[in-house]
Amino acid sequence: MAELLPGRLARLAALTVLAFVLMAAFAPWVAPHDPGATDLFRRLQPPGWMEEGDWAFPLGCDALGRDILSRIIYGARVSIFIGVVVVLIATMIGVAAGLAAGYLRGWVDRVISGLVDILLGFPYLIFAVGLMAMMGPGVLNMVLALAYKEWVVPCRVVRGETLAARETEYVEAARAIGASSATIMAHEVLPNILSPVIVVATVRIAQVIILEASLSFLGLGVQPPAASWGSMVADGRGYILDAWWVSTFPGFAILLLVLSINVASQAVRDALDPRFHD
Amino acid sequence: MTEPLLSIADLRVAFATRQGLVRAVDGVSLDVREGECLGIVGESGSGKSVTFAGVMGLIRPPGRIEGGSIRFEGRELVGLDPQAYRRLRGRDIAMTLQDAQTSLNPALTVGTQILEVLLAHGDDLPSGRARLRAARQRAVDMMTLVGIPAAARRLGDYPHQFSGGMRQRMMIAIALSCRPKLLIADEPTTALDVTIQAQVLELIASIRATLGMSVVLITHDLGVVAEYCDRVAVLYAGQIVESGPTAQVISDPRHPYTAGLLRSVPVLSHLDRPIHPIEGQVPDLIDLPPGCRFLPRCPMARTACHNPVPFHAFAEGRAARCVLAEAPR
Amino acid sequence: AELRIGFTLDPLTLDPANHRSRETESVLRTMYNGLVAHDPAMKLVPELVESWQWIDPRTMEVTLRSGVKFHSGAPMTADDIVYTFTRLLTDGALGGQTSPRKSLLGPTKAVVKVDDRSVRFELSEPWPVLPAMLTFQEVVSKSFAEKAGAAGMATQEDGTGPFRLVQWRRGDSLVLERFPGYFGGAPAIPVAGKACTDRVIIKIIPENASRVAALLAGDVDIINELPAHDIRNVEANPNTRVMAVNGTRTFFVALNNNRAPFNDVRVRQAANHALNRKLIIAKLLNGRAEPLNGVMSPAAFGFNPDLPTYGYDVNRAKALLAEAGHPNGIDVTLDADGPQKDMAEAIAALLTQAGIRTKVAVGDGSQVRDKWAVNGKREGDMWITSWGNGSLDPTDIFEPTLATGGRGNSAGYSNKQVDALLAEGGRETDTAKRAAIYRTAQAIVTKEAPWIFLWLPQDLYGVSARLSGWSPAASGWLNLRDACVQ
Amino acid sequence: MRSVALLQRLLHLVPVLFGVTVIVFLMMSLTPGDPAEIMLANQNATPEQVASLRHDMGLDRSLPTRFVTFVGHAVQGEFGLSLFHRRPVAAVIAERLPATIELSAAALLFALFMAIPLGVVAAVHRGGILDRLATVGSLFGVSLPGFWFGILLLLAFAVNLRLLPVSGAIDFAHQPPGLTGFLVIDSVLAGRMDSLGNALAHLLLPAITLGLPMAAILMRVTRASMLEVLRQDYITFAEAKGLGRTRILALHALKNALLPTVTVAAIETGSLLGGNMVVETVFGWPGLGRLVVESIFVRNYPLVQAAVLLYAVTYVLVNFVADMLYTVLNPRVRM
Amino acid sequence: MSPLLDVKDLVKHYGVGQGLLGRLFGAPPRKVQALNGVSLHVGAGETLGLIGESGCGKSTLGRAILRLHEPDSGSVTFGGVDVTALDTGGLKAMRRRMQIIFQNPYASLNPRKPVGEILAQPLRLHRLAEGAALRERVREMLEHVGLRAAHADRYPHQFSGGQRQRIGIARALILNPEFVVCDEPVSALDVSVQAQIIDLLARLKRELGLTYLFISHDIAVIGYVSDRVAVMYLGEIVENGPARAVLRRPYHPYTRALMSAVPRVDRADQQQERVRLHGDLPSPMDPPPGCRFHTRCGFATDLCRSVAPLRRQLEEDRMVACHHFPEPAP
Ligand SMILES: Nc1ncnc2c1ncn2[C@@H]1O[C@H](COP(=O)(O)OP(=O)(O)OP(=O)(O)O)[C@@H](O)[C@H]1O
Ligand SMILES: Nc1ncnc2c1ncn2[C@@H]1O[C@H](COP(=O)(O)OP(=O)(O)OP(=O)(O)O)[C@@H](O)[C@H]1O
Ligand SMILES: [Mg+2]
Ligand SMILES: [Mg+2]
Repeated sequence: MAELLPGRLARLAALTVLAFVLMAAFAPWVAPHDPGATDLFRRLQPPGWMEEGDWAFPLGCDALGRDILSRIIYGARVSIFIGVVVVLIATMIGVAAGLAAGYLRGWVDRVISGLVDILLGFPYLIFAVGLMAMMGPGVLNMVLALAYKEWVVPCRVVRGETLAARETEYVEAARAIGASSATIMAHEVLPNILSPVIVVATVRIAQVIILEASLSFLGLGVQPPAASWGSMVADGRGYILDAWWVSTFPGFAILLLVLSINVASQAVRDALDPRFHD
Repeated sequence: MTEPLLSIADLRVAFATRQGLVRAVDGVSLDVREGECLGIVGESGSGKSVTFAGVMGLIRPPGRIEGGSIRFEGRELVGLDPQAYRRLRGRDIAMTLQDAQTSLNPALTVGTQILEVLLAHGDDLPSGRARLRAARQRAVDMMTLVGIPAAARRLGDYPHQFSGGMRQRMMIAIALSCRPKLLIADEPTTALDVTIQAQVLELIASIRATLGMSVVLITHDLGVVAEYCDRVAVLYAGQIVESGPTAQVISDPRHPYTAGLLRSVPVLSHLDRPIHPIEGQVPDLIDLPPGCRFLPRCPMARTACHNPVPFHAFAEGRAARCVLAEAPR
Repeated sequence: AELRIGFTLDPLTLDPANHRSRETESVLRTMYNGLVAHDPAMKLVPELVESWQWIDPRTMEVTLRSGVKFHSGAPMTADDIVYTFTRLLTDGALGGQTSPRKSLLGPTKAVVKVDDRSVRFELSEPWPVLPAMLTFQEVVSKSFAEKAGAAGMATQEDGTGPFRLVQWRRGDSLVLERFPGYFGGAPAIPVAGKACTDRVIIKIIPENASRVAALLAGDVDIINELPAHDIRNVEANPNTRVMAVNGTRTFFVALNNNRAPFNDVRVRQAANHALNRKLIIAKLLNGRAEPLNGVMSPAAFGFNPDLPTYGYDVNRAKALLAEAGHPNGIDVTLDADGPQKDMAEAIAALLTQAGIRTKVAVGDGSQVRDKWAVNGKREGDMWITSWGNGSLDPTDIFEPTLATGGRGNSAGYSNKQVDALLAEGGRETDTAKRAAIYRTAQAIVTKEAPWIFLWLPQDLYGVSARLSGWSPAASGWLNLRDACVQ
Repeated sequence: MRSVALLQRLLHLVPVLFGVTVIVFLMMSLTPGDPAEIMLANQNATPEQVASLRHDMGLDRSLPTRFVTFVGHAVQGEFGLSLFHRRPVAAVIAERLPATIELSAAALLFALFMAIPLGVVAAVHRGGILDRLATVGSLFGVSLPGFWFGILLLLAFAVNLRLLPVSGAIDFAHQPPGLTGFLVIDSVLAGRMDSLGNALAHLLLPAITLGLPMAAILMRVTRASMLEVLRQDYITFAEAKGLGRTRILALHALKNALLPTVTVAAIETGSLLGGNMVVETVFGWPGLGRLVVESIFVRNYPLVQAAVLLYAVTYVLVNFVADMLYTVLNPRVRM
Repeated sequence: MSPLLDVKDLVKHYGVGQGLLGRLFGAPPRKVQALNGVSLHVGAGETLGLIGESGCGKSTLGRAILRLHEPDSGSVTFGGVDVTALDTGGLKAMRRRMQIIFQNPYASLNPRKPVGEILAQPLRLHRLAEGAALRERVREMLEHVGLRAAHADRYPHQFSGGQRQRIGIARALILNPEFVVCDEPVSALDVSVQAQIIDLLARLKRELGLTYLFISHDIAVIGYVSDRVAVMYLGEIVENGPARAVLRRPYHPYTRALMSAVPRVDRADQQQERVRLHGDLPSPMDPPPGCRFHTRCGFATDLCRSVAPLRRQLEEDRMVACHHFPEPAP
């Protein structure tokens, strides 16, 4: 894989991700305008380089005359926050559940695996849509709706790895010297399954960002005036004929961030886990 | 004296890896004569498989034949065009791989896997409808020959339905189905239990007698060589360190590695005899110094050993890569 | 010739009795007729009847037109009329369900046959708007409805309209063809006669951009709900043009009259002054709306043209706020559902400039509606909403939205005097007196400003140059009979 | 032995389906808002009317009782009334289903036909230009937000270039007689080439939008498993047997390499089913996905409930079928 | 004198994936009969060699003795303590006295831990040392097994197979156990390195007074290291006794076959008459009735096919389980 994705590309991707994170963190300082400031006189104003454009609003304005660039910058907060928090919660739950199921086996495994099987029975987006329909829109609800199912991903990975690890001779050796189950899970199994967990987590952040955007696009996402990239694309959809920039730029932001995460995580995977080498 | 069936001269194979160039085979020369059984011994990683993968034309990138020649029946194989090579493989030279468990395709029936060689190479089979029937018959004969009972019924079975020993036999049956002139058996018994190992080795010996072919038997067990091979070549770190008639090499090893090997394994009939380990470990094949590769572990090392040591004949039929080879010990 | 229409929504059902959806009604009217219809000027004209007369304030008799045939070929009779309305009025008549349109018939008790051509509507109390309300009910064939049952009615039709259904691909399109036996429609409407085109295809294109694109590409000849910002594109295209009609839907921001801060009339007035309606109409609606100072459409019965105007005046607004004890302004929330999101944000931004610092909370339609339901908790501050008035009669908008406890009185407005006037107007049969009553009521309401009065938008359509003879109707019906394409 | 294994897997479906049903039921039962009131909204309904509707809809009973009724009805394919269509949910869904199935199938086919050959070629020419292109392409594929990409495609091919239709599943002039409800099949059955062409033209963009992420993932899986398989001893042995390259790749390698592809394809149908909602919304596709989205906004919960359950059951069954297919392809698990 | 380790009738069956259906319909449980009533004893300071073909249950026995796998029945008595009856605490204490060395030097060391940590862990766990004392003990142990103190900071993958096996040995011995199960400690190693490890184990035994259960499938290695040998076939011990005696004069036909199957370097010593076994090892899931060896035995009679042979206790602490002992049929 190293030859396929040159290190330069991976570094560029990592820098892009970093740039997005910084942009989100320092949004108030970075954004040229208040993302919520409407100015009906700038309604659907084209990007700076176009005729009628104004470089003060480099990417143009939306239907209410709000600066698209500023909204994208603030939107990064929502996307990154949800992506990271959901995956963080899911990973903590998933690792604990997966370790318990894989190492303790027995009824613990049956209960957890049963739950996992049931949740796996739902297509992800459908499940999230159902939950959002039930709980109503909002960032917190979105985090919950996604995390309810997301933990299954690390859980399955961890359980599988744990099942494999528990049969290894080094785990047996730890038992032979009298280590308890808890000690073994924490000191022998966990460090060895961490790499795949990290690899999976990075990829999942990208996927969760897309899911969040999809939900927002369907109108089940964050509440206005807070902007999420998905809802910005949805907002602009109606103006696609005469103001393509309204949904094109936020969509491109999603693509850029998600792609960068994916490229960077490919590099992480190459570095961390020789088993993923193709 | 007639030309040997297979003649390898100064073969070099290297693999480009991230860590550097691995010179897996570094100047190997050996002959296989018509009808003989040549044993190749060496520890894991010494280059046994790679040498004969070279013979089969199966070195894949990042590996590359860097030099030397391989002549089979007088024909040069290095650089042979792929089509011609393909016709040679399986028909004139056959090879069984180290691990029978993984060398049969799990998704295809054993029948398919043996019939396809026959159909690919069986020029002597009739054409048309009769061809398949003839091929089937020959497949069944071959399987019966290697001792698979009720062979006709088992054609439709999948490899996982066979035991380890039977899979090894099946692989031999496939390899032999076109009556090759040379069989390369790469560690046919390593994965098997001793009792099964004995069955398989005896099978190869008896088929060799029946079909009159040459056999290269790759192993890391000197005992196997002693019992089944006419001549032996000992590999160490990508080079042949000693070769000669089996009995002579075993009773009078001239390379300290061969000698060390012999002294480091317990022998059932002389359990009181102490064993003497060879100290140290096999060198890394990357960035080797020019001198003798056994030097760091050799009890008899001397300054001359730091220079390249040629592989040279020191007696009729015997050769070694050691400055002290001429002196019996 | 074939007429193609890009339409926003699939009909929910083909059963005229079993829906409460404006779009469904629009589509159904191409296949069905009512007893009464609107002419282009929104005047009531007889359609399936020749005339109607009030026998007394509680009884109205209609005389049926003769020679009207259902698509099945059966002639329309008084029994069909009685059946149609009995089906609407009787609980559980739709295979166990009760028609959701029952309430549109107000105090109608029964519909009885007098003779083959006469039918009487019997009311439990005087209800002068009955003829106007009859425009909302399509007549079905008794024999067909009995045969098809509730399930069959939902997916098949047997109307008297200019077109009959050929095929309905759910969510995708309806194909209609000219009904040769069509009686010609209301004679009062010009160019009465058979439909002009052989076939009509109503293609369901919910996406605004797609619908406009289809028009621009020449795929369709008419699209409804042309977004205001696409007017430019349609006008720029030589093959398409924009058509508009004043709508019947009044937009307003309901202020919670029962709760601080909007329980103070001065604050409500301040809000009205604070909003630059002209700017929003110009920018967001491309000028395609009429600002309102009260509840009624200018085209409606009893409209009061002399209502005072709340002019855009930030200082006045601030002064009123200060007077009401909010010198530093107020913080409020504006509820909106998805489609009103943009509008709500624009309004909020403008209000905020005048010291009414407004946050927008977007919820899905029914959630917000629940929140503002009359008998619900009504815990919001403001809600941007609208109320349709297809009949253009005050009973249909004034009463529900502003009478105490009215089903659409989300502002929680309650004024004894207004209640009394509305009750009186509902009973009054003398038209001039009735109009006067409503004018008075409008004046009171406008002064008390229970809402921020917004506007009455035009219904915008995009049509192709191939199209002739068609004009949009304020009722929102498609009225395709006259539409011709080259 | 095989039928026992099959039965065993089928039995495993029971608890999963039960759990799925419980979750769907709870999801919608715990949703705020009273379906009876929603149904009677705008109708001047009296509290008594609401109460009687509640009773008719069974909403006045306890949660467990309602669950039992729900399951009982669901098993018979009954999901109550669609609040807005005022017709049985099952009937409303059934009308929309063929379009969704057709779109999903087209997307699946697109994904498979893209992914498998590309994956194989990329693996065989590992590190080559095609491999690099495919790798970069697949990274894009998994990173593209479908709803946005769909809009761009629409803008480019339908609006600006006018090469393809903007919306819907077919134009009326080309409407084939409705035999099965599947336009492509109907066109073929009726021998209407024009219909077929028109239907395919409508299908093209939505199917690509929907299938692209799946194609990207499957391509990576196929490539990786192909690389893995090509490393195996049995491939070397097949070469040692002197077999032709084509036979080795197409038979020896692909038959093994497709195993993970099948499994992942089944798992990825989940994103296909979910993606339906988005893609149908963008392309005005007359399918179930769009209906669900619309229903959520009018809180037509019986329909949402039934559709979510239907999606989940379909998904579980697809994975079950894939399991079976896996068994057929992989003799090792055949016992 | 009672032996240090006494194993009586140890049974261990592994249940294999039976599935919901099997459980529902009460299908006969499918079990791998890995240990089927194994008895043996090891005296203090002695090495018992255990030999048998792959899958016959050698590792299972080693693990069952340490209760790494819970035996189904039977008893293990170690130094007078019934190991099978110990509770968690007792077992932990017992771990200090009984240890194990694994076959695979690549899988038996946690790849994420430096060697020093691997060796320190047992000491910490049993609170035997900390701080400088702990480091000193680790250093001492490393040197004991022929490694250097500097190696403590390296990770397992930086070592060769033989070195890793030394680390494994160090880990087992750092608790000063009395008894060590060596589960094929040299099988995965190159021939030239095997001897190093065998030597090391012999030296440590001498110096520390250890007792070994030494498992191998290489009969020559077993013969070389053992005081006594036990021959295992399909979960049962078929012969056992002093190493010299058993290997010089094997009684059981299986032991004989095993010995004659070994290829020898010294051709001259080859036996004239070879006992060749036919067929494969039967599946431990349904072992043959009667004598488990009868399917491959050249001397099998009807008796062997139906009745399991008794374990005969013979002179000089030998045991054989064969109907035809002392005189095998011709
Ligand atoms: N594809 C490869 N890439 C890099 N190095 C390789 C590759 N194949 C073989 N080698 C190296 O070549 C050397 C010789 O390997 P070879 O397989 O011939 O050993 P062998 O003698 O057959 O050993 P064994 O007894 O384990 O089979 C080894 O050091 C190995 O690391
Ligand atoms: N955890 C387990 N679950 C199920 N079966 C097992 C398990 N461990 C071992 N077995 C089975 O028990 C039998 C005995 O296994 P064991 O590992 O004891 O054999 P062994 O003599 O050590 O073989 P080898 O020489 O291959 O190490 C084998 O058939 C094996 O497949
Ligand atoms: Mg090899
Ligand atoms: Mg073992």
